[in-house]
Amino acid sequence: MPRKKFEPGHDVEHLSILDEKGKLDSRLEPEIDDELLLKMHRTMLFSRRFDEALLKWQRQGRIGTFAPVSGQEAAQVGSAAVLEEEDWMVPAFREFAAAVWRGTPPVGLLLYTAGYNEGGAIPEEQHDLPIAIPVASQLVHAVGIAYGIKYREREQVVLTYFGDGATSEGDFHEAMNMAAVFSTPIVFVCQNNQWAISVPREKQARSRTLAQRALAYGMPGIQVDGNDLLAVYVATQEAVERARAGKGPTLIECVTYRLSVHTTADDPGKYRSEKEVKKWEKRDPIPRFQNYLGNKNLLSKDEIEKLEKEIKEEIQGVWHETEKQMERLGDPMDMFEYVFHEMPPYLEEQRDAYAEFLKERKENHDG
Amino acid sequence: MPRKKFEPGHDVEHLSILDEKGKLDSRLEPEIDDELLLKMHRTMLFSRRFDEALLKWQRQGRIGTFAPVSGQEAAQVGSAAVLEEEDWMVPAFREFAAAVWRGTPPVGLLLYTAGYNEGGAIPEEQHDLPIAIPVASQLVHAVGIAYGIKYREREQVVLTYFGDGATSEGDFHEAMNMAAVFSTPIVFVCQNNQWAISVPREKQARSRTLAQRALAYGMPGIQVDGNDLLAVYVATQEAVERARAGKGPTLIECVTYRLSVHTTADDPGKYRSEKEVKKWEKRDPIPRFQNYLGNKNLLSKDEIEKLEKEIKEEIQGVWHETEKQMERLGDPMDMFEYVFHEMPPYLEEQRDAYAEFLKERKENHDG
Amino acid sequence: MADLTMVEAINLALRQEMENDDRVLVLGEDVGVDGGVFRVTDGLIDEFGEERSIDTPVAEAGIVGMSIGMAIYGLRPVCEMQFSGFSYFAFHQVEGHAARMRWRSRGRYGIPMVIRMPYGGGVHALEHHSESREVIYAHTPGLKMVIPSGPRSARALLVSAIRDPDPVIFFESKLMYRSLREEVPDDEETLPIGESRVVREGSDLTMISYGAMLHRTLEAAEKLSEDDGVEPEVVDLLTISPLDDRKFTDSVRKTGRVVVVHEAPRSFGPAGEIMARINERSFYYLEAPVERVTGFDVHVPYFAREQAYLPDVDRIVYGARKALNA
Amino acid sequence: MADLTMVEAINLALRQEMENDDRVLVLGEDVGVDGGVFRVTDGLIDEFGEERSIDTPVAEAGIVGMSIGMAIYGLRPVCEMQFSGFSYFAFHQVEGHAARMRWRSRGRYGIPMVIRMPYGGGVHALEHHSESREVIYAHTPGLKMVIPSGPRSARALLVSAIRDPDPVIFFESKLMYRSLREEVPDDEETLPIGESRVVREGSDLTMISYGAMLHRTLEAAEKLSEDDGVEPEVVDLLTISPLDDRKFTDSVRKTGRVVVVHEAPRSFGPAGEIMARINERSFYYLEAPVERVTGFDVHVPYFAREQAYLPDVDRIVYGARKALNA
Ligand SMILES: Cc1ncc(C[n+]2csc(CCOP(=O)(O)OP(=O)(O)O)c2C)c(N)n1
Ligand SMILES: Cc1ncc(C[n+]2csc(CCOP(=O)(O)OP(=O)(O)O)c2C)c(N)n1
Ligand SMILES: [Mg+2]
Ligand SMILES: [Mg+2]
Repeated sequence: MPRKKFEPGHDVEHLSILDEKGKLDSRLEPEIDDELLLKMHRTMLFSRRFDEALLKWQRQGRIGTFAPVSGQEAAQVGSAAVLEEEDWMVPAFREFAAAVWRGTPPVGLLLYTAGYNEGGAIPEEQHDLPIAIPVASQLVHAVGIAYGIKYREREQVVLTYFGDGATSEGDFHEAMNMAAVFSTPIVFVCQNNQWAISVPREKQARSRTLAQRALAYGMPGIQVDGNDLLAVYVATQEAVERARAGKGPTLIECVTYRLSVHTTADDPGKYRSEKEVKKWEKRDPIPRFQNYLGNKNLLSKDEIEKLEKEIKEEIQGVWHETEKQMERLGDPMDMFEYVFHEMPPYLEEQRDAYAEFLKERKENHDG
Repeated sequence: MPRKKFEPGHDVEHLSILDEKGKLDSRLEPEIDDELLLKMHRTMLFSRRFDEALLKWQRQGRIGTFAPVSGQEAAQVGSAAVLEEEDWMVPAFREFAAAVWRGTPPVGLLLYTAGYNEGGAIPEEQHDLPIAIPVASQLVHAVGIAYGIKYREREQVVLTYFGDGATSEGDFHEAMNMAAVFSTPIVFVCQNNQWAISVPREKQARSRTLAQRALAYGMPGIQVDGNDLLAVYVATQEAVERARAGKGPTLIECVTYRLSVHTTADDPGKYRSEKEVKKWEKRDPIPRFQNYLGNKNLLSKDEIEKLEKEIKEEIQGVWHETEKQMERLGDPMDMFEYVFHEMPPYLEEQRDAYAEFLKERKENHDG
Repeated sequence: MADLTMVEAINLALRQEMENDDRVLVLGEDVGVDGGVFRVTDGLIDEFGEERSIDTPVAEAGIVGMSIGMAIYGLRPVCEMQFSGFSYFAFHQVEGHAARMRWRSRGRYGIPMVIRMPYGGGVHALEHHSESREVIYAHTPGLKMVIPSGPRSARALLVSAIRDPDPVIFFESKLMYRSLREEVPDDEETLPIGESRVVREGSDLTMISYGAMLHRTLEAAEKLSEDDGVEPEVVDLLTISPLDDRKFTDSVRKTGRVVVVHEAPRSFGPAGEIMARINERSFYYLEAPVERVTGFDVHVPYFAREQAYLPDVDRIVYGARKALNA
Repeated sequence: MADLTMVEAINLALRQEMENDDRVLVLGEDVGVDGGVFRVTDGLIDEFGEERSIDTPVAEAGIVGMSIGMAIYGLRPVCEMQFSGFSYFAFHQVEGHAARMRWRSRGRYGIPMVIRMPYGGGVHALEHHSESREVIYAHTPGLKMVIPSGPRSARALLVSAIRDPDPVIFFESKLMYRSLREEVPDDEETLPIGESRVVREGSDLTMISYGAMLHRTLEAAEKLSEDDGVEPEVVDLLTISPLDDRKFTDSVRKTGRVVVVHEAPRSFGPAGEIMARINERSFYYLEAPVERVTGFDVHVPYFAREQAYLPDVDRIVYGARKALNA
């Protein structure tokens, strides 16, 4: 036995249930009740349309930059839908679909996108973290929350999102390793959307899959078709069950695609071909799932049309409500708030001096 | 194929050639010429005795703290010996045996340990980096050097050392990933000495081996008996050849043991048992290798004794030479040197002001 | 009352807070079984178990990041960076999240955590083990930055830091860990974060310092009193941020002459802010330029020369005389 | 001579230095195929190939760390942090190694590298994309810290930074990237690192600034001249560390009144050091307290309010008048 092969202790699997041609592997098909199926569909569709609206408003100069979700709706909704309300969701910066599923008011998302700190507020009953922009940095928070759950012997689990690019950051590694070492109830959902801004997945890592990174931590890893909501749902369900049963963390790689720009500051024409985008458009998770629901007689063409109209109106409503709120917001004095629980004297002083300046300026202007 | 196992692309092997009982697997025995074998032995023995001397001097208050190498000599010498002079060696902080092999003057090591910056100098012809104390931080430098080699199309390789604890740091991850992505000529040698100060290997990582962390990067990984100089040598040779042939990086996990304290500030009695230490003393790489050389009729008991005496004298010589140098060193003004290539005006000013202060103090004292 | 070293006093604070409040836990490299490389957390694992006295992998960003998550979950983590020189591995977590989470979430998630770390020179340590870079933290909005000057203040301030609803960076002078003892009450004692104090009264010169350098400053004050017949007033900052400028403003307005002492490098160092505040609040009271006696703008030399780097009593006296005689 | 934006001017510097010296290469996230998220490295990959215009994984510590290794090997890497707000992921590499390697190796391994990064507010960016924390670098021994104030100085200083034998942190104002143009000579031009300059002469007030805020300061100076009939002298620091205090010392000794303007947070900010130097060199020339007009000690608010955070012309004028009328 001097030169022998060593088994890493876990297999890396690939899972697909509803393929891009719409073919269903019925042996693997999960049992999900109709209401939930329809709600998942609606959330995906809403997210797509909201994305499109945001893009339009951004191009019109009405809001700032944001990171579109288009193409990744199944990866987000299929995983978030497994969570209970009491569970925790720790997003990166592209998880608008997951946020909507979890109950974040779209008005908040829009306010955030329009540059108002007020948009970052998380409703009191929601166990979600705010957007985390520094790549991979949120993963360690998720592990800390999961540690807390374990310490308090609660039934909750944590689910955290990140991209393919994030798997290159040191924080990803430390989070995965510590999650495994402390055997915490957490599910790591990597949305491998093939691109980290302009850098393709193959230049991000040499490993065949991102899922196999789990082996480094003695953790199970699974790669799923991330545009297949059923596969995402099943893999997440298994991982959540494992976590809830005290069996520790899992890494899920959802193979998906960012159909839109990285953010509105980005020009994908610089680095990827239309052909590639076209290829992935054929794998779009939404029509695929609609087709599935159609085959199950849960959703007709007409109903989709009705839903589209409903969503359109809803989004218009979101805009109007946000506009109204924006009129009330914008007091610059707000910037001194929430830095500390109690404002320390030096900040009060800065605030007062600034208020004094504004007053004088106004007086000079008016006078 | 919807639910299928995914092959990570590489196997993780375990290699042992000369086991702790002295049993040799002659099919795997490398061909190493006698001179090299004896030089490796001498370096291991010198390092052990130097370590013991340092510990003694430290306890006598003659030098400061340091990180003893005892127990890890085979892991270091067996790997460093594969390198050519033109190759690069990037150490952590415990690589005194590797440094001695590479030609670092022991006087320098001792000066460093005695708190003199002069001890950190690397001889001009030596392609080694100085000691890096922040855990795992040196690995990314090694990758940069390896990138430079590739860019310049040179035949060199880089070998870098680190511990089991280091594999938990983000920098380890970023280095491994980038080394693989850029397919650089580098060998990662992890000395898994079972402890990161007081934290045992099992609390550092949940994976069965550290070698399997290579799979996360699409890189070959191998675990070797790190107290078996022959196994270390063979694994390193394979990895160096692979690197030199342009086939990219390798991770080698040397399973070894820190027989002594973490540093002289440490009390292992707090966290590990004498029994464990005793177990590992039986696996001591030096007697094992002496036994092997004895069986090959390359080294007799008498010769070992002679060598021990020679080394003892050499170490005394090192002390005397260092003492002499220390008398000449210690000018505080040296602290302003080497911060920049050219001293900027504000530093000149600080230096001059300090010199003025020292002058006045001396005058007051003398006067 | 017990006569405690700083190590013992900090240990007492941790132990009592852990006893009082099961949300409090400690984590870091070697803080559990080993009791910390300086023994600051010694025995906590025996009393509170390994779930509350957590040995972590070697991963500073992970330690701070996990602590942030714990704080969000409602715990009160006290994490340790083994040396302040390694805290930079986690700076993106501190700056990017610990300092911002309350603000980002509009008050939903405060981060009541303490990051303890030994700082400063003078103990013959290796490279990276002797730095004093409080400015990096003090300049970061959303953080509090505390540097006690002895066992009693360390204990009282640490208790306050643990109870503080916001993240506190807590520097502990290695040089003082075992070199002095103070009476520390057995019962609870706190000191408010954000308040400095006058530790020696005088009318001729204001000396401002904190941490390990406070003691050299006090010695220098005595020397000035004995040798030069001047009576310096000495202010111990205790908190670096929020910086309490009331005490030293009062003092400067009285004395008109100031020396600021710290071991951090000079340029863009803490004295800069103190001098700015003096300029803003006491400009018309100043009779001479403020002197600063600081570490130099170099890396702390290896230990054979580190005392040359650190302000010593003579250098402080020299600086004080400049301020007095200008 | 060409009329260039700052993006184009920096691109020119990189291109010419890469043409002149095959040791120079650029690396970072999206700097290759994409040409950088601000297009600063646009086209370099076409001219110099992907081995010299390197798209890296998302790994800041790796980028800086690899650059250190490259510099040790004899190359001259120019690496990019996509935004200064993410440079903290690499701060341990900068502080622990880039700044120390020459010193640690007794001169054997200098680190001739440049770390470029966009800094500052005003472009409607997301959180973490608008900070100005030059102090963190300026306070670190062994680093140089440069902030140009326009296309021409950016080009000339970047060439000097690339040729500098020591590590240089190079902040580029996003606000200026495309908002102004300057004539930039086609032929090589350098500016010495560590030298500030007077960009407007005057005798009544010294205004000290740099980077994007310099332009608001200049506007404020014009306004003061027009409205109040005072002639401010304006100093553009250009280099933050080593800080050149000669120009502003001369100016302060002439005017006796000073305002310092920066967008970094106020406390422990750059103005502190400048005020300390003024205190040390020009104490007896000062006629009024030095005023500082700075960012506040808060996180840069999201963009609906970010202009309130940034010093604007009115706020600078307001501060200047305080200095003038005190
Ligand atoms: C630490 C850090 N570095 C750089 C950036 C700039 N940046 C924003 S998104 C991104 C790429 C992330 O790629 P990935 O993780 O795949 O997520 P995706 O954008 O594809 O959803 C980069 C480099 C950042 N936000 N944080
Ligand atoms: C970044 C960093 N964190 C913490 C330390 C303190 N420290 C020194 S050695 C060590 C353990 C390292 O363990 P390992 O990598 O296994 O190396 P070994 O000491 O066993 O050789 C720690 C935590 C450090 N030097 N650097
Ligand atoms: Mg991606
Ligand atoms: Mg170890």
